[in-house]
Amino acid sequence: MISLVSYLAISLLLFFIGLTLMIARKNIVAILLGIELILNAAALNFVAYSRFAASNIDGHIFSLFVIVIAAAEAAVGLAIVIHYFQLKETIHIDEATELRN
Amino acid sequence: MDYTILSIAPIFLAPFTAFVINAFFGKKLPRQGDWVSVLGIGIAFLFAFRIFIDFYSTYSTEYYIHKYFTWFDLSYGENLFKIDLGIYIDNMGAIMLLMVTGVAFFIHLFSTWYMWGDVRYGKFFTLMSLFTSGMLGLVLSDNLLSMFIFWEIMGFCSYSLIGFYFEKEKAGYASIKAFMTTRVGDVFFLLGILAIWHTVGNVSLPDIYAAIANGSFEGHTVIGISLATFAGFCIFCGTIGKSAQFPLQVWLPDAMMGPTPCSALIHAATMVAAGVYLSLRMYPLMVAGGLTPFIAMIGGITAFGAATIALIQTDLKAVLAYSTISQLGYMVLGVGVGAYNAAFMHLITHAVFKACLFLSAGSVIHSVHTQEMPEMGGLRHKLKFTWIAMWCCTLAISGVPFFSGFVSKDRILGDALYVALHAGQGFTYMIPAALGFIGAFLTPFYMCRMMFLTFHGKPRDQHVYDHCHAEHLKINQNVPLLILSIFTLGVFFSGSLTGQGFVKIFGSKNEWFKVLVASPTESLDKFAYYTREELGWSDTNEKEKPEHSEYEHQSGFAGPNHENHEGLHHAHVEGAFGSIIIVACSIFFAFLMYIRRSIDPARFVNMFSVWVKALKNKYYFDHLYIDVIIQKGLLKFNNALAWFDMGIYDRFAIDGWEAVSRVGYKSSNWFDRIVVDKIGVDGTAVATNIFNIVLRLIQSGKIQTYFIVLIFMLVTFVAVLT
Amino acid sequence: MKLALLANISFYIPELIAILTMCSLLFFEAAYSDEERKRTFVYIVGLIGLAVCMIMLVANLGTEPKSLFAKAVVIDNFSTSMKMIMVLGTLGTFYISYKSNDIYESLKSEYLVMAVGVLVGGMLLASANNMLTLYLGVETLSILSYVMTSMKRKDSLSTEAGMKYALYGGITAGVMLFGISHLYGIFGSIHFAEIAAAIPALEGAKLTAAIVAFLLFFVGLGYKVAAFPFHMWSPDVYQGSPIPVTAFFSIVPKLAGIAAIVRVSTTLFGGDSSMSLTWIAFLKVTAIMTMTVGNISALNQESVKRMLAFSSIGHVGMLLMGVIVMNEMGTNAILYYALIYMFMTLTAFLVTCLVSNRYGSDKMVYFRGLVNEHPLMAISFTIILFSLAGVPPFGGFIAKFNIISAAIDSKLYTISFIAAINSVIALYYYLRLAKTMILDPSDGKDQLRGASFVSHLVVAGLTIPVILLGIFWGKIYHLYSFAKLYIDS
Amino acid sequence: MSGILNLILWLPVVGMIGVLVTPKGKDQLVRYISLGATALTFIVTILLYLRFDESNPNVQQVFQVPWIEQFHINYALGIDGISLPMILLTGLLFFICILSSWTITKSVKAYFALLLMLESSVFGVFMSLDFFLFYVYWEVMLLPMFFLIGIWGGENREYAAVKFFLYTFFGSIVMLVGIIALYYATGKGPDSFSILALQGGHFTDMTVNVFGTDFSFEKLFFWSMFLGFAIKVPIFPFHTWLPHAHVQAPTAVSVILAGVLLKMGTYGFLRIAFPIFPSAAVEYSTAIAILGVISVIYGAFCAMAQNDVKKLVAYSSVSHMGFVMMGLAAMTIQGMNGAVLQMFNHGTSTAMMFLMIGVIYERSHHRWIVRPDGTKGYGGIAAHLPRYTVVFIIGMFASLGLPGLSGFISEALIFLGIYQRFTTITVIAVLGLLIGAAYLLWMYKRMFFGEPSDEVKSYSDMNAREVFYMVPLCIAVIVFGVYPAPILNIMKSSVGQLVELMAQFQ
Repeated sequence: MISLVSYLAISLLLFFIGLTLMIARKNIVAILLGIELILNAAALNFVAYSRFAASNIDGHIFSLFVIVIAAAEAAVGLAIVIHYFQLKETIHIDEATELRN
Repeated sequence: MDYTILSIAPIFLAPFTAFVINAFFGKKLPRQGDWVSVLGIGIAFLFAFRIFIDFYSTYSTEYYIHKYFTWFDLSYGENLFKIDLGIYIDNMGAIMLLMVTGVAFFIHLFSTWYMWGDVRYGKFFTLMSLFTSGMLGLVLSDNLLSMFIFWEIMGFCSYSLIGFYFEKEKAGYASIKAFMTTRVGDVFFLLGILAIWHTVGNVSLPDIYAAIANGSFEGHTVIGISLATFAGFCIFCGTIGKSAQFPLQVWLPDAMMGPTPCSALIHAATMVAAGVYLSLRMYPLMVAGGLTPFIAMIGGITAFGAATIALIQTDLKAVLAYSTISQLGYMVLGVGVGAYNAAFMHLITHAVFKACLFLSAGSVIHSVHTQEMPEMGGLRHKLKFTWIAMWCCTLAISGVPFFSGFVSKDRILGDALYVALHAGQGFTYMIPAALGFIGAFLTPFYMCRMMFLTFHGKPRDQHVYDHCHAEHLKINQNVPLLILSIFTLGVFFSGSLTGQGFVKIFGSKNEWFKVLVASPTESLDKFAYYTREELGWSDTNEKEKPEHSEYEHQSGFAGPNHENHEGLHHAHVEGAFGSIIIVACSIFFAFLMYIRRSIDPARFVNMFSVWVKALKNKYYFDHLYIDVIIQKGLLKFNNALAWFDMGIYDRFAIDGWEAVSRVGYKSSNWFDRIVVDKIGVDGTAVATNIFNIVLRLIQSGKIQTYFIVLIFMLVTFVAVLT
Repeated sequence: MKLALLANISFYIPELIAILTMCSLLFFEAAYSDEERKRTFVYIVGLIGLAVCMIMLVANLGTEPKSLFAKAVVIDNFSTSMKMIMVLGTLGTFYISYKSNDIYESLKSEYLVMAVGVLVGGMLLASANNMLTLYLGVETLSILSYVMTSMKRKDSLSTEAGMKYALYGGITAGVMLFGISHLYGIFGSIHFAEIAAAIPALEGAKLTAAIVAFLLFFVGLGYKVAAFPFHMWSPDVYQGSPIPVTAFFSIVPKLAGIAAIVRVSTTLFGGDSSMSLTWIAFLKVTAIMTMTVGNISALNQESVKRMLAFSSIGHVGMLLMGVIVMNEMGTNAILYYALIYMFMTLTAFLVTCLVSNRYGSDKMVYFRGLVNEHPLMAISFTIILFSLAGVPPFGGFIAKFNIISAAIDSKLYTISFIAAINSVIALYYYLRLAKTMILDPSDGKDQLRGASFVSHLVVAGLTIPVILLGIFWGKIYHLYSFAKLYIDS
Repeated sequence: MSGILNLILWLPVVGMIGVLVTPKGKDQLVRYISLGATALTFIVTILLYLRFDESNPNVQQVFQVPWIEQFHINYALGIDGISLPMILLTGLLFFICILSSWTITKSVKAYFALLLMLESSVFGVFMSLDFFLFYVYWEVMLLPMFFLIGIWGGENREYAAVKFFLYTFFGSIVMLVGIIALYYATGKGPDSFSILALQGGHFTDMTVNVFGTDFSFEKLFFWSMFLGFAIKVPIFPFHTWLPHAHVQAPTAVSVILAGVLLKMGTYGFLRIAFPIFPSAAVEYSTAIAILGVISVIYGAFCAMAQNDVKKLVAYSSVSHMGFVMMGLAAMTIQGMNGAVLQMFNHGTSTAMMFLMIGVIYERSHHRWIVRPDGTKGYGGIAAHLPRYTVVFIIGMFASLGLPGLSGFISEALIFLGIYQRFTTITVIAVLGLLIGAAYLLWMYKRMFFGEPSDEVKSYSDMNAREVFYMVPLCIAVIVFGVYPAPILNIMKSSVGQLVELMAQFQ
C-alpha cells in the first residue's frame, strides 16, 4: 500500500532536485527543467493530498491548472532563452551578467 | 525742596539730547554742533548745581531723593516681576553730579579749541555728549541695572573715542583692548547683579541696603561661596575693569590713542570714576562679604605698581595715564581700608586735578605737536598759563599741603596706617598700607619729573620749541585750565586750610564733605525698614528714621574697625606728617635729578636693570594677555574648535551618515559578490558534490546567486519562525 | 446552480471588457496594414477599451460586496478601487509607451496587448479568494511580464532581463505552488474562508508545517511586489526593461500583489492565533527590511530608472507597513498610497522616458539643468520627487501620513520611526535628482524630441492630482473609507 | 471669526501669483509687485497689532474651518502674545528683504515668487493652531528655501541647500511621528490636532513600546519634538547646517533664515514642546540649558576663528539662539519673556548684520576679512564709507548686547531667569557675553580700522534704497533697546500663562 508519506517523500525529492538543478546547473535550459520539476512536485502533492487528506477534488483540478501553466511558462521561458541564444550565442548562465551596477 | 522730573532729569537729558541732535543734524549745524554739546552739559551743570545747593543747605546725612518709575512690568498672575528705573540722589550723588557736570563742561569747552579743525569734529562732540550723559545717568541711577546700562554705554563711548582715529591700526587695537578688558569686569558685574537680584528681588540701592541691614544675604551661597562674598566680589570685578585696577589695568594706558580731551574725560570725570563710585555705592556689600582686605590689596598693588611704571615713561600722556591708575589704586585702597569718605573725596579731587592735567597736557601737545617729553623742555616761557595750571595740579596730586590731594590722599593713607597698625587687624592691611606709602613717595617724583622735563630746563629739541606759539589767554584753551586749577586747593574740600581742622573757613559747615558723605554702613539702619512704595514717581524725599531701630552692627563685622576715633585721629596726624616728609623728600629728589642734574637717572636704571626692563614692558601684562592668553591660547583654541566643527564634526558625524549609507550599500554589494557568490554558491557546490557526485564542480551564476539568497533567506525565516 | 454561476458574470464585466480589449487589439493589429495609422488606431482601441473598463469599475463601486464563481473571486470596494488604480496606471503607461523610443522603434501593439493581459492578471489577483485564483493571477501576471521585459528584441540587456525574470519567476512560482500544495494538504481546502476557519485550531507539528508552507506561499507574493528578500530580480529587470514596461511594473503587478497580500493577511490572519502573530512578525521584518534596503540601494544610482526602481521597493515597504496594521485604516491608507503612488510613478517615468528618448540614456547627468529648457516639466518632476519623498503639501506626504497614522494607531512605534528615517534617506536621493534638474547649469542642450507641448501638459496634468490630493484629501479619503475588505465566510 | 489672519497669510500668495503671471522680461514690474505685496502685508500685520488685546493671554483672532473632517484636521489660525511679535518681525523683514533683493537679476520672477511663497509659509507656521497645518507649513517652508539657496546662492550652494533640506527634514519627520502619536493618544477626538487642546500635560502617565523597550510617552515624544525644533534653532550639536546655509544663501535669504526661520524652532518649543509635554520639559530643562550654554560658548568660539564674515555672523546666531534656549529652559517669567524678546531682538539685529554684509558683498563680491591666502580682505572701511560704518556699528552693538540697544535687555532677562534655576550654568554663560563681544569687535577692527585699500576705496557708500531699508531696523533696535515695554506688553500675558503651566509641573 502506497501511503501519503511516500508521495510526499517523492515530491520533496523532486522539489529538492529541482532546486539543486536551478542552483547548480549553468545551462539555462537545465534551470528551466528544474522549474518544471518543482512544479511537478507540487502537482504530485496536490493529487496525493486530494486522494488521502482532503475530501474534495480541488487538488486534482489544481494540478490540471498547474500542468497548463507549467506548459505556458516553459513555452515563454524557452522562447526567451532561444532569443537570448540568438543574440549572445550562449546559454551559459554565468555569461548573463550584463545587468549589474 | 520739591523735586519733579523736570528738575532732575535734565541733568541726564540735556547732554543726551545734545547727543541726539548732533547725531542726526550735527553736520548741518553751524560749527558742526559743538555748541549744542557744550550747551547741553552747561544746562546739566546748572541743574546739578541747584541740587548740590539744596543738599548742602539741608546738610543731613539722612536726606536723599528717590524717585522711580516702572520700565516694564512682566507680572502675570502670581508671578510678579517688574523693573523699576529711577533716580537716587544722596549727598554723595549730589557731589558727584556737580563734579561730573563741572569737569565735563570744562573739558567740552576745551575741546572746542583742541579739536577744532579735526576731520570728525562733529562726531567727537556727539560721542562726548553721549559719554557724559552716560556717566550722569550712572550717577543718577537708583539701581544696579541702570547703572550697568550706563556703565556699558560709557564702555561703548570709550571704545569709539579711543578708536576715534580709526585710520590708525593701533587705535583699533587700543579700542578693542579697552572694551574687552573692561568687559571682563562687566561680565562679573552682571553676574553680581544677578546674584543680588535673585536674593533681594530687586537691585535698587535702597533695597540692597535694606537687605544687608536685615541680613537677607545671610545663609545664601552661590557655587559654594557665601552670597555676599560672591556678589561683592563680582561687583568689585566691575570696578577692577572699569577703574583699571590690577590685573585689568592694561587698557588705560592704551586709551590715550584717543584725542586728549577724551582722555581727560575718561581719566577724570567719567569712565574710571564710575568704577570707584560703584565700589563706594556697594561698600556695605563689600564689607558684608568680608572683601575689604582683598580690595585694599588690589588698591595697594595698583597704586604702587602703576606709580613705578610711570617713573620711566617718556610720553607725556603715558605718565598721566599711569598716574591715574595709581591714584585710582589709592581710591580703591581707601575703600578697602574703610576710608569711605576719603576715598570718595579723592575721587572728586582727583577728577578735578586730573582733568586739568590732561587738558594742560593737551594744550602742550597741541602746541608742540609731540607727546615725547625728551623733545620738550623749557616750555614754561611759551606756555605760561598752562604751566601754572599744571603745577597746581602736580602739587595737588603729589599731596602737598594746602592742595586738595593732600586732604584726600593723606586721609586715605592715614586710615590705611591706622588699620594696619592700630586697629588690631593683624597683618592683613600691612602690605597695602606699605605699598600705599611707597606709592606716595613715587607720585611726587614722577609728576615733578614730568613737569621738569616738559617745562623746565633748556629746550632739548629746538625745532619743536620754535614751532610752539606763545600762548594767549583764550576762553576755550587755558581759561578752563585756570578755573580747574583753582579747585585744586584743598580748602574747598576740607573746609580748613590744611585739611586737618586747623584754620577753619566754612564755619559751621566746616567739615561738610566729611559730614555729608557718610558711609552707608554707618547709616544702614535708615534702610532697615525700607519698603517699596506704589508705582510711579514717589514723592518721598526724606525717609523717617524708624523710632526703634532694631538694627545694630552685626557682630563679627568684617570691615576695618573705625570705632576708635581717638586712635584714628592720631593715625591721621601721624600719616599726614609722614607723608609731608615723604613728599618733600620726593620732590627734592626729583629736583636734584632733573633740574640740578646732580644725580644721574641712568645710575638707577643700571642699578635696577631687571626691574626697569620689567617696567618698560609694563610688568609683562600685555605680553601675558595678548601674546600668551589670546594669541597662543584663545585664537589657537578657536581655530582648532572651528576646524573641529567643520572639518571633523560636520564632515564625519553629519555628512558621515551619507558615507555610512554608501558603505552600507557597498557592503551589501560586497556581501552579494563575496559572501553569497563565493561562499554561498561555491559552498553549496561543494555540498552538492558531496551529496551528488554526478554534478561537477560549478561556478557561480548571477541569477543563481539570487536563488541562493532566496533559499538562504527562506531557510533562515523558517528557522526563526518555527 | 450553474445558471447562478453564469449570472455572476454581470459583476465580472470589467475583467471581461479588459479581456475583450486584448482580443480586439490583436484583431486590429492583424487587420490593419498601414503601420503608422495602425499604431494610432491601436492606441485608440486600447484607450477606449480601458476607459469602458474603468466606467464599469466605477459602476461596480457602490454595489454590495459579493463573492463569485463558487467563492473563487470577491468583488468588493477594496478590490474595485485597486483595480481602478491599476487601470489608470495602465492607461498612463500607454501614453509613456506611445512616447517611448524603446517601444516605438521595435514594436507596434504588443505592448498594449501584453499590458492589458497583465492587467487582467492583476485584476484577478486583486480579487482572488482562493489559492487557485491567486496562483492563476500570479502566473498570468508573471508569464506576460517575462515577455514584456524582453520586448526590446534587439537589446541583449532586455532579453537577459526577461530571461532572469522568467527563471526567478519560475522558481518563486514553483516554491509558492509547493507551499500551496502543502497548505491544501494541511487544511484540506483551497478556499481562504475555510483555511481561515481552520487556522486557530492548528497546533503541534501541523502548526510548524503550516508556518513553513505559508512561508513558501509568501515567496510568490513577495517576489511579485519585490519585497525583501525576494526583491533581487527587480533592479535588474527594471534596468533591462523598456521604460514604459518599467513604469508598468512599478505600478500594476506591485499593486496587485499588495492587494493580494492585504486580502490574504486580512482574511487568513485576522484573528490573534499564534499563526497570525508569526505572519505579522514576518511581515514586519519584511516591511522594515524592504524599505530600508530599497532606499539605501537607491542612494548612489546613476541611472534614474534604476533609482526609481529601488525607490519603488522602498515604497513597497511603506505599503507593507499598511498591511501589518490589519485593519480598515491600513487598507484605506494603502488605497490612498496606491493612488498617489500611481500618479507619481507615472510622471516620474514619463519624464525619464522623454529625457532618455533624447539622449538614449537615463543617466542622471542628462537631467542637468532641465529646468532651463523645460521649466514646466522639470518643476513638475521636482514636485513629484518631493512628493515621493513625502514633503507636504503634496500627495506623497498625505500617503505616508496615513500609513504612519495607521501604524501608530496600532501602536507600531518602532516601525513608524524606521519609516520616518527612511523618508529622510529617500529624500536624499530624490533631492539629488531635483538638485541636478533645477540647480545645476544645463549644458546647452537641444529640445527634447517627443517632448511636445502635449507631453508637457500630460506631465503637468499628472502632477496636478498629486498636489490636489495633498491638500484636499478629505473627500477621497472619505471615499476610500467605504472601500472595506469583504471577508466571505 | 476674523479674516485678518487669512489676509496676512494669503496676501503674499496673491503677490506670488501676480509675479508668476507677469509677462516675461518685465523684471521691474515683478519687483514692484512683490514690494507692494510685502508692504501691504506688513501694513496688515500692524493693523493686527492694533487690534490685539494685550491683556488676554489666550489665542485671539481665531479663524477655524474644517479641513479633513475624518481626522478632525482644521484650518485653524490664531495668534497670541508669543506669535504676534514673530508675525510683526516676519512682515517687516520680508518687506526689507524684497528691497534688499532689488539687484537680483538671475530669474527674477522665480526668485520673488519663491520669496513670497516663503513669507506665506512662515506666517502659516506662526499662525497655525492645528498641528497638521503647522506641520504642513513647517515643511512647505523648506521648498522655497531649498531653491532660494540652491539657485541664487554662492559657490557651494547645492551642498548647502541639500544639507539644509535634509537636516531639517530629518528633524521634522521625527516630529511628525510625534504629531501622529499625539493624535492617537488623545483618542482621535475632535481636538486631537488642536495644538491648544493638546496643551496642559495630558500625557504624563502613558507609555509606548519602541524597539522592544517601554518608554514614557511624554518623554519619548518630547525628544522627538525636541529634535525637530532643536535642529531648526539650531542648538549644538545640530548646528552645522547653519554656517553652510548662511554662507551660501543670498543676502535676503540669510536675513530671513537668521531673522525668522531660526525663531520657528524656539517658537515650536514655546507653542508645542513645552506646553504639550510640560513634565518632560521640566525634567529635561537642565539638559536644554546645558545644550543652550554649550551653543552659546561653542558658537562664540567658532565665530572668533572665522575669516568669512558671513560665517562669523552665522556662528554668532548659534551663540545667540543658545541664549534663547537658556531662557526657555529657565521656565521663569523673566527667562521666558527674555527668550521671546531675544527672538524678536535677534531677528532685528542679526538681520541688520546680514543686510550690511550683503551691502558690502554687492560691492566687493567677496566676504573675506582675511583671505585664505593670508592677505587682507576688507580693511579701512570706516574711513571710506561713513554711513555704512554707522549703521554697521548699530547692528553690531545691538547683537553684542550693548545696553541701550535691543539685545541687552533680552539677554539680561534671560540671565535673570536662568540664574534662579541654574546658577552654575549662568556663571558659564556670561562668558558668552565676553566672547560675543570679542569676536564682533575683532571682526569690526579688522574690517573697519586702518587705511582703506584701493579696493575698498572703489566701493560706494550706501545708496538711498539701502539706507531706506536699514532705517526701520535701526529704529527697532534702538527704540526697543531703550523702551522694550511695547513688545514685552504684547507677550507677557501669554508667556505668563505658559510659565504658570510649567510651574505646575515643577
